[in-house]
Amino acid sequence: MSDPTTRTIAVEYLARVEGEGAMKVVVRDGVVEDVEFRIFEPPRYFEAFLRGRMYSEAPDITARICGICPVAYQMSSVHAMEQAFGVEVGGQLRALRRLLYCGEWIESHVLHVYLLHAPDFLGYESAIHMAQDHREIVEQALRLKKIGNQVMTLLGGREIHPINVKVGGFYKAPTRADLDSLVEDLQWALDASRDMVRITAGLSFPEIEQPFEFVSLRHPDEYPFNEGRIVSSAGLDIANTEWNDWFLEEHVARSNALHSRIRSRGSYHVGPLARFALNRDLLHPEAVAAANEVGLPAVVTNPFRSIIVRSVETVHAVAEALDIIDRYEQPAAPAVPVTPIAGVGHGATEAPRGLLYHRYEIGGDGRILDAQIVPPTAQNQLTIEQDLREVLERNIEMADEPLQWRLEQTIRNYDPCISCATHFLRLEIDRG
Amino acid sequence: MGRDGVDRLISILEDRGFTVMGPTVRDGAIVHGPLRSTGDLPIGLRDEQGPGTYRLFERGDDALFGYVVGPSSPKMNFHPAETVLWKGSSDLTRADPAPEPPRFAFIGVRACELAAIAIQDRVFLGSGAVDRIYASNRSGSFMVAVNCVEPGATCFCASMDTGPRARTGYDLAMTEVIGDGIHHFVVEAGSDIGAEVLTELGARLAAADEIETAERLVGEAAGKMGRSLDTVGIKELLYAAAEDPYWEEIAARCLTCANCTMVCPTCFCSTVEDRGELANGSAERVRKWDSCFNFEFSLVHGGPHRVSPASRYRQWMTHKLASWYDQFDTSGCVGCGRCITWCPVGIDITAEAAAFRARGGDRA
Amino acid sequence: METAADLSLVDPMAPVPFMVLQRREETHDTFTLSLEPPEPFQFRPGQFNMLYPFGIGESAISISGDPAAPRRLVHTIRRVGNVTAALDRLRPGDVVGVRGPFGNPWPLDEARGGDLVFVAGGIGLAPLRPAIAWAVSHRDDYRRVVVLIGARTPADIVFVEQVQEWRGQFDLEVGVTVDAADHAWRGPVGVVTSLIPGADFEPSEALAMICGPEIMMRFTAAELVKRGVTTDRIHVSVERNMKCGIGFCGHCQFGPYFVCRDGPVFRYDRVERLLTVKEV
Amino acid sequence: MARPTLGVFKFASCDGCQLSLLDAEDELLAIAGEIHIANFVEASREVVEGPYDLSLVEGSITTAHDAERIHDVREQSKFLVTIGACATSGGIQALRNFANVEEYTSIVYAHPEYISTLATSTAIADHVPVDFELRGCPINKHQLIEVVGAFLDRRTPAVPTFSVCVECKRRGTTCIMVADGIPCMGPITQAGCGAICPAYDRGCYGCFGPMESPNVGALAEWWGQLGVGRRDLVDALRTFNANAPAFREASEVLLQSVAGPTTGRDSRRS
Ligand SMILES: Cc1cc2nc3c(=O)[nH]c(=O)nc-3n(C[C@H](O)[C@H](O)[C@H](O)COP(=O)(O)OP(=O)(O)OC[C@H]3O[C@@H](n4cnc5c(N)ncnc54)[C@H](O)[C@@H]3O)c2cc1C
Ligand code: SF4
Ligand code: SF4
Ligand code: SF4
Repeated sequence: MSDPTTRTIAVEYLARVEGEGAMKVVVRDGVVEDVEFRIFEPPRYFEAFLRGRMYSEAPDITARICGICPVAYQMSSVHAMEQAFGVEVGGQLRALRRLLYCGEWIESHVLHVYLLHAPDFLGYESAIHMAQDHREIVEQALRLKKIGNQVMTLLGGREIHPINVKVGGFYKAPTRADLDSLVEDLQWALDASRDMVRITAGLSFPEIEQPFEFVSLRHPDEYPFNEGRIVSSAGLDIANTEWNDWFLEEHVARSNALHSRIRSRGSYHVGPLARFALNRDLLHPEAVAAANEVGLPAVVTNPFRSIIVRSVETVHAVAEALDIIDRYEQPAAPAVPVTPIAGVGHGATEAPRGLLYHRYEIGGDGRILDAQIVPPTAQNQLTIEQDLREVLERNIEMADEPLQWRLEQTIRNYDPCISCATHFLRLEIDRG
Repeated sequence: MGRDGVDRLISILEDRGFTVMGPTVRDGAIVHGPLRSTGDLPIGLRDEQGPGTYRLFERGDDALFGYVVGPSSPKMNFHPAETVLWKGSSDLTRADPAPEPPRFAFIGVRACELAAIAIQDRVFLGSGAVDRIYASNRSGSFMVAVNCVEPGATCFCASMDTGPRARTGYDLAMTEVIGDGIHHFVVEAGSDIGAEVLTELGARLAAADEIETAERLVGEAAGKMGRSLDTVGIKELLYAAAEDPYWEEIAARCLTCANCTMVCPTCFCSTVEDRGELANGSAERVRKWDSCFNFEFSLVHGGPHRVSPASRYRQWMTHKLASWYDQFDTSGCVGCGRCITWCPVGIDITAEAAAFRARGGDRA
Repeated sequence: METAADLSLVDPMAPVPFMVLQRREETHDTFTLSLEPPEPFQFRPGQFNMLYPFGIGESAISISGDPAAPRRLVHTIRRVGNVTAALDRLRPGDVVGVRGPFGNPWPLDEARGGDLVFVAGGIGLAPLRPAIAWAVSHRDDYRRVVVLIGARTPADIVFVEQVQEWRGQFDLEVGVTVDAADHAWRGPVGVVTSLIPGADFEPSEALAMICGPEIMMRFTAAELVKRGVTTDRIHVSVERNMKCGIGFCGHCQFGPYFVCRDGPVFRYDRVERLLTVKEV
Repeated sequence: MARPTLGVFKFASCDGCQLSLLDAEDELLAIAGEIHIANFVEASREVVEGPYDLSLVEGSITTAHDAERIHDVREQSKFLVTIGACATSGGIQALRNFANVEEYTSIVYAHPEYISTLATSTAIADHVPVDFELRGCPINKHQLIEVVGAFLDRRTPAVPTFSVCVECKRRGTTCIMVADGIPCMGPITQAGCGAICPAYDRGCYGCFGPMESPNVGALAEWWGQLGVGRRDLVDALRTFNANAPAFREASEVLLQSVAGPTTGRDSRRS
């Protein structure tokens, strides 16, 4: 029916991403005409209904934006509130927050690497299909993922939407013995995560190098989770309070998510590749060793190789979790006291899939006057489209079915959390 | 004997192979936990209880047992909240091993708790069938009672005739005497094995005046109960009140949350959940505490028998204070006050009983 | 406590495997299972068992067979939920767990020398059948024996052949009525209570046993009282939620009673008031 | 006999509830052995056409398109189980039901005209018949496994509807409302989570929705005595299960008693 010089490929639902969305590419006469990564998530209006709520509710409410990385939302929100109120959470409480984040990183990275992304490289529809041929790998993956979940469950009460995080710290701090119960599993996990680096480094990757501007947190002493300045590979170096001076969110017609760009520069890339490129010197020695063993360069610009970097970060998270537990002493109180005052607070932390920024304006009664939330997938949206264009151009001769798969894989390089960005992804390749 | 005597008692019981349990502080309340020494006891603490409230305070002395009962009771060990009843394969071959009797020794058990245990003994051991889980947990247990000298604000054991003095069901009973520079325990044996342990303790014989003081303190305690419940004709009173609209008034306050039944040391009701991996040919039946406040409790095909909160509260209170007499020849309430303290909205069984009595008077 | 309970005793909560011998359809939603007990199964009419289809759950089910046939345990079951549906899936050769027998029987001894009146509503005939069987096989112990059966429609009558058989017996008065008739129905139409005024028994000497829905039992009792049967000579079988069958679980409490131990068969004068108070 | 098929469907939600299936690390492969995961987009590219023997539906209905789509899902599903607060009560996004959506849209999006949405977020059962509802924000994975297992074995799932307090006491937690005066929604909230919050020294915030016979008024009264203001009470009822009838109605009653007949958050701002 269609013009012989045009082809149309349509995919209703993009699989193995968190949330649902659509993609549409238009190729006319062999030339890529348009690439759209569309997010159709029905709006859920978090920023709106946060208005009028107590500051203390923000960690639990914003967690519900995303079931995959609730800890990230809890962390960005508590840091923003603490900044607004001039509260410092240090010492063991700060360490416990990092530990909780380690748990989420392990869980989320392993989920993505083995259950969502690896099947693309190995040509399986899903990890369950993959398990038919690679049962041990999938079993190891599930066990490793479970250990991440155990860290979150012990510290947070449950793995999804943990209940123990509050502005000022925690509701209840674990005992030393509680944490010690994790050590044996985490030691196993250290080996398993090293294997993960080896296994992912052994995959074959499409050739593509992208001129990304990487953006991530940078902290003087630690690989970034909770705190630090916002830096970029193009020289940006700002405090989180300056976010809106540099970053811009745009609302475009094709998407229910807001797209971010750096003012007067354009797209940028957040996530493991960015963190790795900007903080490699701060990785845990175990992670550095694992990266070196497989010869990972200091900066990785092939987005497909993000799967290796995610694995390296998993080693980091496991190793750091062990260190934190090793040095743990139960704090005298599970939280520092918090008195709300009128003001503005910013929080930027590193969700597994990249920088997550929150900003709140709080009234003197502790109620939220205004909220702004910028999730990682929204920030990567333009970059994903650029990758899609590049991959499409390089593979324009590919048949529809493998091409479609390759394009899906390109999106999955970003572990996109469309639930965060808002949901519903549909892929259409219009070669019309 | 002094505090060191209690420590000796703990180690003697340990040596005899008992798992020694007693009051300990956890999460701001005194609950039963493992005891290794008197250091694990809530030394120098007292509890202040009221309807729906419980707080711990310093006493200003070193009393080991200067508080009354908390939310837990030995029921948690004898009739656990959750336990596997049966486990087996599809041909119904049993796969769970016979239970290993754990042999608990409880230190610091109050008279009301002994009375409650006696009631559960009757339920699980003494009315025909024998419950093997209860029997196993209960068998060979050793009870060290503490006579109450400072009853709490929600206590009413004196009116239920179960305390403050432990009368039966103990192996050893102690009275703690503290003040005026004195701090000692007057101990008596209530069983042969108790006497044996007492001998092993090697405590000196109490002087007549020491016994007298201890007696006096316990005797006075009966007059210091924070609450009371008039049991005269209570069964007939409540049976007659079955259709009293006053149940609705209680129901307006009652959350039907089941807390009172969970903390009550005599409540014994349970449900059974079936779990299985039928594909693997194995299944188990798990018994869990249940409550007459839950819908499913009275569910039959077509719906629960007791839907209205009023009917569920009525079932509970009538069972405790009336039908228990018909079933087990005793009250179902021992006057420990837990249901008053641990009701999240402070509904008070003694006050409600009094309300029915007042209304019964009107009716008559 | 010094007396260690003897744990080697049979665990009353452990299901014993019985093999299904036969299954027959009674009505569209009711079926009868015959089970083979590992050893002869003694019970008294009116008692029940807890049946356990493996892994699904337990249900209290009355014994509906002949007490004189201890090698064949019979249960008649209406499919209303998941456990009864699982029982419905059992086929000859399958295994089902049995605990029992539990509960109080019908007072057949006490009735000796007098008249017997059985009144059944729907599947309520199941727990009465062993008693009727007993009466038939001990016919000389009783004077008149009356069996009155009510069902919603002719298709809901259980034990049709057996009822036919009883009808054919000269020393048994059998009345069957339905709430709603079909073309083929030749018998009376109406609730079962309507059969009572005309039934042939001597009220002062009769002992009545009723089983059916609670409301039906109350109306039937009232009708019997009208005929002059005193409430202490009327017996009903009560149903409550039940988890254990031996008074541990507390679910079956019915006023001061445990239905599993003190019932299911109750003397009517003892429960009459309870049956009228809402939500007991 | 062929393995039964499973479909997992998503509406407006955070994905957390369906993630619970992937979080069942110990059981996932066994479940996949017993049931054919035929349509689970979050986990697999493979989409086998319906009908499905068992469907798990996550998320609430917030758009006209979804209001249509749920009927398709229902038609393709022999046994439909809704999972999570969004699907069973409308979720946190049902807070819009108490407010003006256009105003909300303009707060979040620069070009509100690009957004098409319904004025309400509603439970799946408000649109199609549902065979079983599994509560929680998020659901408890053990309960999910129980529901799937019970479905496979044709058994009634052990998912009680009584209060969180029952689980709280069974696990031996000291009641924090009684012992610490911390406001707790446990007495009016359905069990299922394992009574986590009180075990972590915080009050239950009701994420499993109303229990079988919630006496919200009586608890609110008590919370008042603990020092909780009306507005905070309303907020406590209006979180992840704000649109569950028992919570919604109680919150409306509370609002009226404080601000006269007006409703909506604007009245509370004044
Ligand atoms: C003493 C006694 C004798 C009985 N005799 C028979 C009989 O001969 N034939 C027959 O078909 N039925 C009989 N019943 C009723 C039968 O026990 C229930 O219909 C059955 O338990 C329903 O289980 P279900 O899982 O199929 O139904 P669901 O409705 O799914 O029941 C769920 C749960 O509720 C409880 N339950 C539901 N209905 C009843 C009920 N009526 N009684 C007790 N518990 C219930 C059970 O514990 C069951 O596990 C008797 C009940 C009692 C108490
Ligand atoms: S009814 Fe209340 S006072 Fe009586 S024994 Fe039970 S918990 Fe204690
Ligand atoms: S802490 Fe909350 S859930 Fe637990 S018993 Fe108390 S009121 Fe109930
Ligand atoms: S205690 Fe309440 S808020 Fe906490 S997880 Fe359970 S249901 Fe949710």
